[in-house]
Amino acid sequence: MHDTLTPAEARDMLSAVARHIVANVDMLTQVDQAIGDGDHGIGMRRGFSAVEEAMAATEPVSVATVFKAAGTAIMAKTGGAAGAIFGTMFRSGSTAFDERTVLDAEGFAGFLVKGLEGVEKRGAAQPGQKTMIDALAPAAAASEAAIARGLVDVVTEATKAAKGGVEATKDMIATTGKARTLGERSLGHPDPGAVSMSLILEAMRDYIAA
Amino acid sequence: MHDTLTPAEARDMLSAVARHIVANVDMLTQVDQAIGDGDHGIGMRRGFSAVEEAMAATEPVSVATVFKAAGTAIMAKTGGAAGAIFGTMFRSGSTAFDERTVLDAEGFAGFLVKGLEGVEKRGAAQPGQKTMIDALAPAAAASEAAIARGLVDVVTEATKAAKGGVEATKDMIATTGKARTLGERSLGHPDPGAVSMSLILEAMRDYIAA
Amino acid sequence: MGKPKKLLNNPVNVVTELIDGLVAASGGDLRRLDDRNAVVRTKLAEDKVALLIGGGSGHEPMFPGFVGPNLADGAPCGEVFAAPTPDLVLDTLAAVDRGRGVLMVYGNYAGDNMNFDIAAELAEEAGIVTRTVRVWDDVAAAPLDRITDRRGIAGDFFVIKVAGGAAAELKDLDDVYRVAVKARDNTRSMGVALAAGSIPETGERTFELPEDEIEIGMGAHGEPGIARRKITDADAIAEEMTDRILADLPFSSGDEVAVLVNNLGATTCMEMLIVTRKVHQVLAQRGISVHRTDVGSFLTCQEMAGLSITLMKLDDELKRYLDMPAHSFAYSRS
Amino acid sequence: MGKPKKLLNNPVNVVTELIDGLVAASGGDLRRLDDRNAVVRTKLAEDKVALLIGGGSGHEPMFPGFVGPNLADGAPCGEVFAAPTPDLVLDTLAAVDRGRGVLMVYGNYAGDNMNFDIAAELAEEAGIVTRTVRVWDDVAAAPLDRITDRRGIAGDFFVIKVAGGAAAELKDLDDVYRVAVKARDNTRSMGVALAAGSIPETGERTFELPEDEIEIGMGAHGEPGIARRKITDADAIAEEMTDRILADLPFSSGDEVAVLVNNLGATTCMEMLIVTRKVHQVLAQRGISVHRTDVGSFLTCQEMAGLSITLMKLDDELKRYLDMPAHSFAYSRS
Ligand SMILES: Nc1ncnc2c1ncn2[C@@H]1O[C@H](COP(=O)(O)OP(=O)(O)O)[C@@H](O)[C@H]1O
Ligand SMILES: Nc1ncnc2c1ncn2[C@@H]1O[C@H](COP(=O)(O)OP(=O)(O)O)[C@@H](O)[C@H]1O
Ligand SMILES: [Mg+2]
Ligand SMILES: [Mg+2]
Ligand SMILES: [Mg+2]
Ligand SMILES: [Mg+2]
Repeated sequence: MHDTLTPAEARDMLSAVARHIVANVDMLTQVDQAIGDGDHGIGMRRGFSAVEEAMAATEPVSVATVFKAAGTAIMAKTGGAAGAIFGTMFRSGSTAFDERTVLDAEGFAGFLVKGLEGVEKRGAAQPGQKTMIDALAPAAAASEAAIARGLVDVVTEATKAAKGGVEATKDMIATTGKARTLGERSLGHPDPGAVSMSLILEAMRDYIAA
Repeated sequence: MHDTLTPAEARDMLSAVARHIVANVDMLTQVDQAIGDGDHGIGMRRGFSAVEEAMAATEPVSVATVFKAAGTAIMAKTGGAAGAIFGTMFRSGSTAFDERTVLDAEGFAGFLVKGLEGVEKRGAAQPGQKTMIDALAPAAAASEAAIARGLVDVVTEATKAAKGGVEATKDMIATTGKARTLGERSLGHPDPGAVSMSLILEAMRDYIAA
Repeated sequence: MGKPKKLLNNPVNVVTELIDGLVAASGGDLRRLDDRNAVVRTKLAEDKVALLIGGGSGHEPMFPGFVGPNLADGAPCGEVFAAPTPDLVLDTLAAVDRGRGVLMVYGNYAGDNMNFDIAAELAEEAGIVTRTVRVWDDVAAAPLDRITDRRGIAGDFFVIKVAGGAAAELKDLDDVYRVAVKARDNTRSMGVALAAGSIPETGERTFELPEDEIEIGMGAHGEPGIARRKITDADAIAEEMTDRILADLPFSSGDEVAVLVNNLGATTCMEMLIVTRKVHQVLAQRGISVHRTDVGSFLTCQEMAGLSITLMKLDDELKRYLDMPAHSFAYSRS
Repeated sequence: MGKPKKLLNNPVNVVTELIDGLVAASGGDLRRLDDRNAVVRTKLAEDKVALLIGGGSGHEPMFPGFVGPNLADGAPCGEVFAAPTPDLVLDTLAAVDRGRGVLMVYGNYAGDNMNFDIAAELAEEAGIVTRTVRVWDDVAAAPLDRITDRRGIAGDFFVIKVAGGAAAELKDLDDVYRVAVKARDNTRSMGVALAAGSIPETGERTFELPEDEIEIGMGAHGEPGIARRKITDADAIAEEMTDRILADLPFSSGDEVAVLVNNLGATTCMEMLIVTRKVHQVLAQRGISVHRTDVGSFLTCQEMAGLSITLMKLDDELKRYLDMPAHSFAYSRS
């Protein structure tokens, strides 16, 4: 159980996130096969293998530094929509830590909120369009509402909300990304990027709550 | 039972030959699939459909005329090795009838002998190379040996010998045509052209012996 | 259908290796950008608006096969079906810029749009001027009133050909941009898929089609089209596709067009020609004249079986740049 | 594997329809010979040795796709996998002859040899002089001491290209013949098949290969090769094929060659490039320099998956004709 994370712990947590994503790439690819072009898992493997390497190579000077390094690695190695989106999420989100020496409840909520802002600006998608935003937006809202209860609760609520968001994407018709022409055929399948978003939060929660 | 055929009967017989080939094209294609390029049946259908049309359009001026017309139709419509070979067989073979007003035992044997000569000249293949020659050569020899016994025996013996020749091709390794690189893999399969040769004689026998 | 059999080495390296092959085949005309997955012309004209094209790999010969004289100057290549990363795009931009700015032409996909946009922002910071033309020719992807939601498929070919010609002749980036936009806006395509392609790294096909069904309007990564149906005559399918394309722009009697019939991968040349024949028949019936026809594999989706039909409505300016000689791996005309 | 799905109309008419498509795509450069399945250049040079090529269909774009300036003047097209009939060859001969005689170039198959020979005999009676060059480039088809038993595969491409150039420049049939024979004698190929093509009229594949096996040396109609084996790395296969080709002529260190990597139908451009890369690496290791490289679908076997590698050893004369500009459906270079 961590009430706050030091920069070094934040770095360890991001390594754990990377390993969790890499462990789930086959599932992510399958999800993308159902409604996209079937490459989400292999793209995330490129990006998050790079995150693991970047974490090993990054001095934990500050929380912002390690989150930004993760985002830069994702952006540089993933490719595709996911690379731009998750790269942007981490890079934009990292600015929430600029003034902080540790990762705390408020900082974590700020990370999700700033990350969401960045993603919306970059991809111009709205909630309800069956993207990772449908996991990230409820997670950001839930985390803000839980700030007073501390970091563990913030990340636990965010993860729950993201999972709910993933479930909700099954009932959405995609209107952006490669799934958008599926129309009603996209119903019943979750959005791959939303699943990834939820996995990222899950791994963070497991680290923080452990 | 015919001891001789008039030119009109010869024409009818060739129509019957054409129908018999057309009725067996799927089998011929399958045989070619095993050791060739799988088109022998469809080629023979083109050629012998043309024979049927040519017979309908040909005045039975002489036996030579109708056999030559059949050969010309085969040559013009079949394509592939079979078109050149069976076209040549009928056209060269037809010269055996040049001096004859009816098709008799001697004429029939002469047709096979001249046909064989023409085919060997055209394709430069020898007996034993797993071609239609391995049906035609024994048929020609058997028909010559039976001349004294009359037309029905000539064609009956020729047909038997051709069938034996087809069986014999199963034990031959192809050294010409599309099967030649099969080497030992061509063993066990009959030669498609030999099967066609045997079908042609079978239909002639059925007409003459009927 | 089973997993497709392929001649590959480690599938993680396909993009690197195919670029090696492309550079080798070019006989010195192309080079790799350092050790990156990007292709650049060896001899760049000194004073020229640069044309940069690119996108995910797996669609060969698109995009790197269109780098050459009077075509593109460089192409960053993403992994299979994944847009190239911003830094790769940026480095290729920097390599091809001759100080007159860079026109970027690519297919309209979320991943490409975002990655090229990020690169363009970084380029601006570095003092490189860029303009962007996204190709959205696939009429099956969205209705006309949401044309910017459509994906780019084989229409890339015409836009690149015209933009390449314009970039070779016109000295002003805005001018080249204007011509490329005109080419894009006059181009419409539709595809049909008979069987799926696969992703080398997973070995999995990108979709499944029943033995006797085809999908009209399917996209270049196997994105769903507008109708799945029993396979029928080539003529019926070609006529339906052509008519949908014609109705969209719309093209009308008296128009002059360029025709492209593009092989999505595994379709036989025989089928391509049979469809080409029908497209010409339909156009003749509708009073539309054909200026030129290209038939071949230009934008593929691995071993997907199927094809797409593209029409570009021409005016004198488009004709001029379309007809310019050009030379590259994928396309060469004197 | 199931029956392949194809975009066809009545499969009996495929050859007629594909020629319609080819003529339409040519924009007036080609015409059909009356209502026959043969393609002829619309504008034949007035005073020129004619080049006639041809064979069975199903290998598109070979042969009719190579009719054009500095290439062939006409091509009679047989039915799928069946040599054209003598009268069709004869009529095409008569259509292309400009009084300087006709060189016939085609693949060495029993059916083609006999039908073209009969046509040549009939042509002679009609006062048309012909010479024949049979292409037998497939080193897998027979040992070197029985070279005339070998079949013609993608090596047709080089022989046609060189003969087309020579026929455009040299005024004497014997001279053109000499150059074409030289091209043929310096050309060696080998193929590898991963999956079978099919015959449209039967819908049947021409052979069956187990899911994990390939056949080295398979011919352009699915004729057996020299070894069936488990599929391995592209590099290992490409190296084995290249080495067998090199040993056959033999090619040796210091030689200069032209390289052709030919797609048998359904293989991805990505695989083609990966193999091209390896062929170049092997040649460099063996001290052989590459003058030019062509990669594409030139002689196919319907939707067969696989490819062939061809090398032609060059001298100045062969280079001259190989490098001449040319234009046709299948091949265009300035
Ligand atoms: N405009 C966008 N905004 C937010 N997320 C997006 C956007 N476009 C795509 N995505 C996300 O990207 C995911 C697809 O990622 P991936 O499969 O790696 O890329 P690609 O679509 O290029 O193949 C989608 O599931 C979706 O969550
Ligand atoms: N040189 C030859 N002499 C005699 N018959 C031949 C010769 N070459 C081929 N054939 C016959 O032709 C048959 C093949 O005919 P077909 O399949 O129609 O032609 P292709 O081999 O052109 O596909 C063979 O089975 C063989 O009997
Ligand atoms: Mg994807
Ligand atoms: Mg055959
Ligand atoms: Mg993708
Ligand atoms: Mg054949």
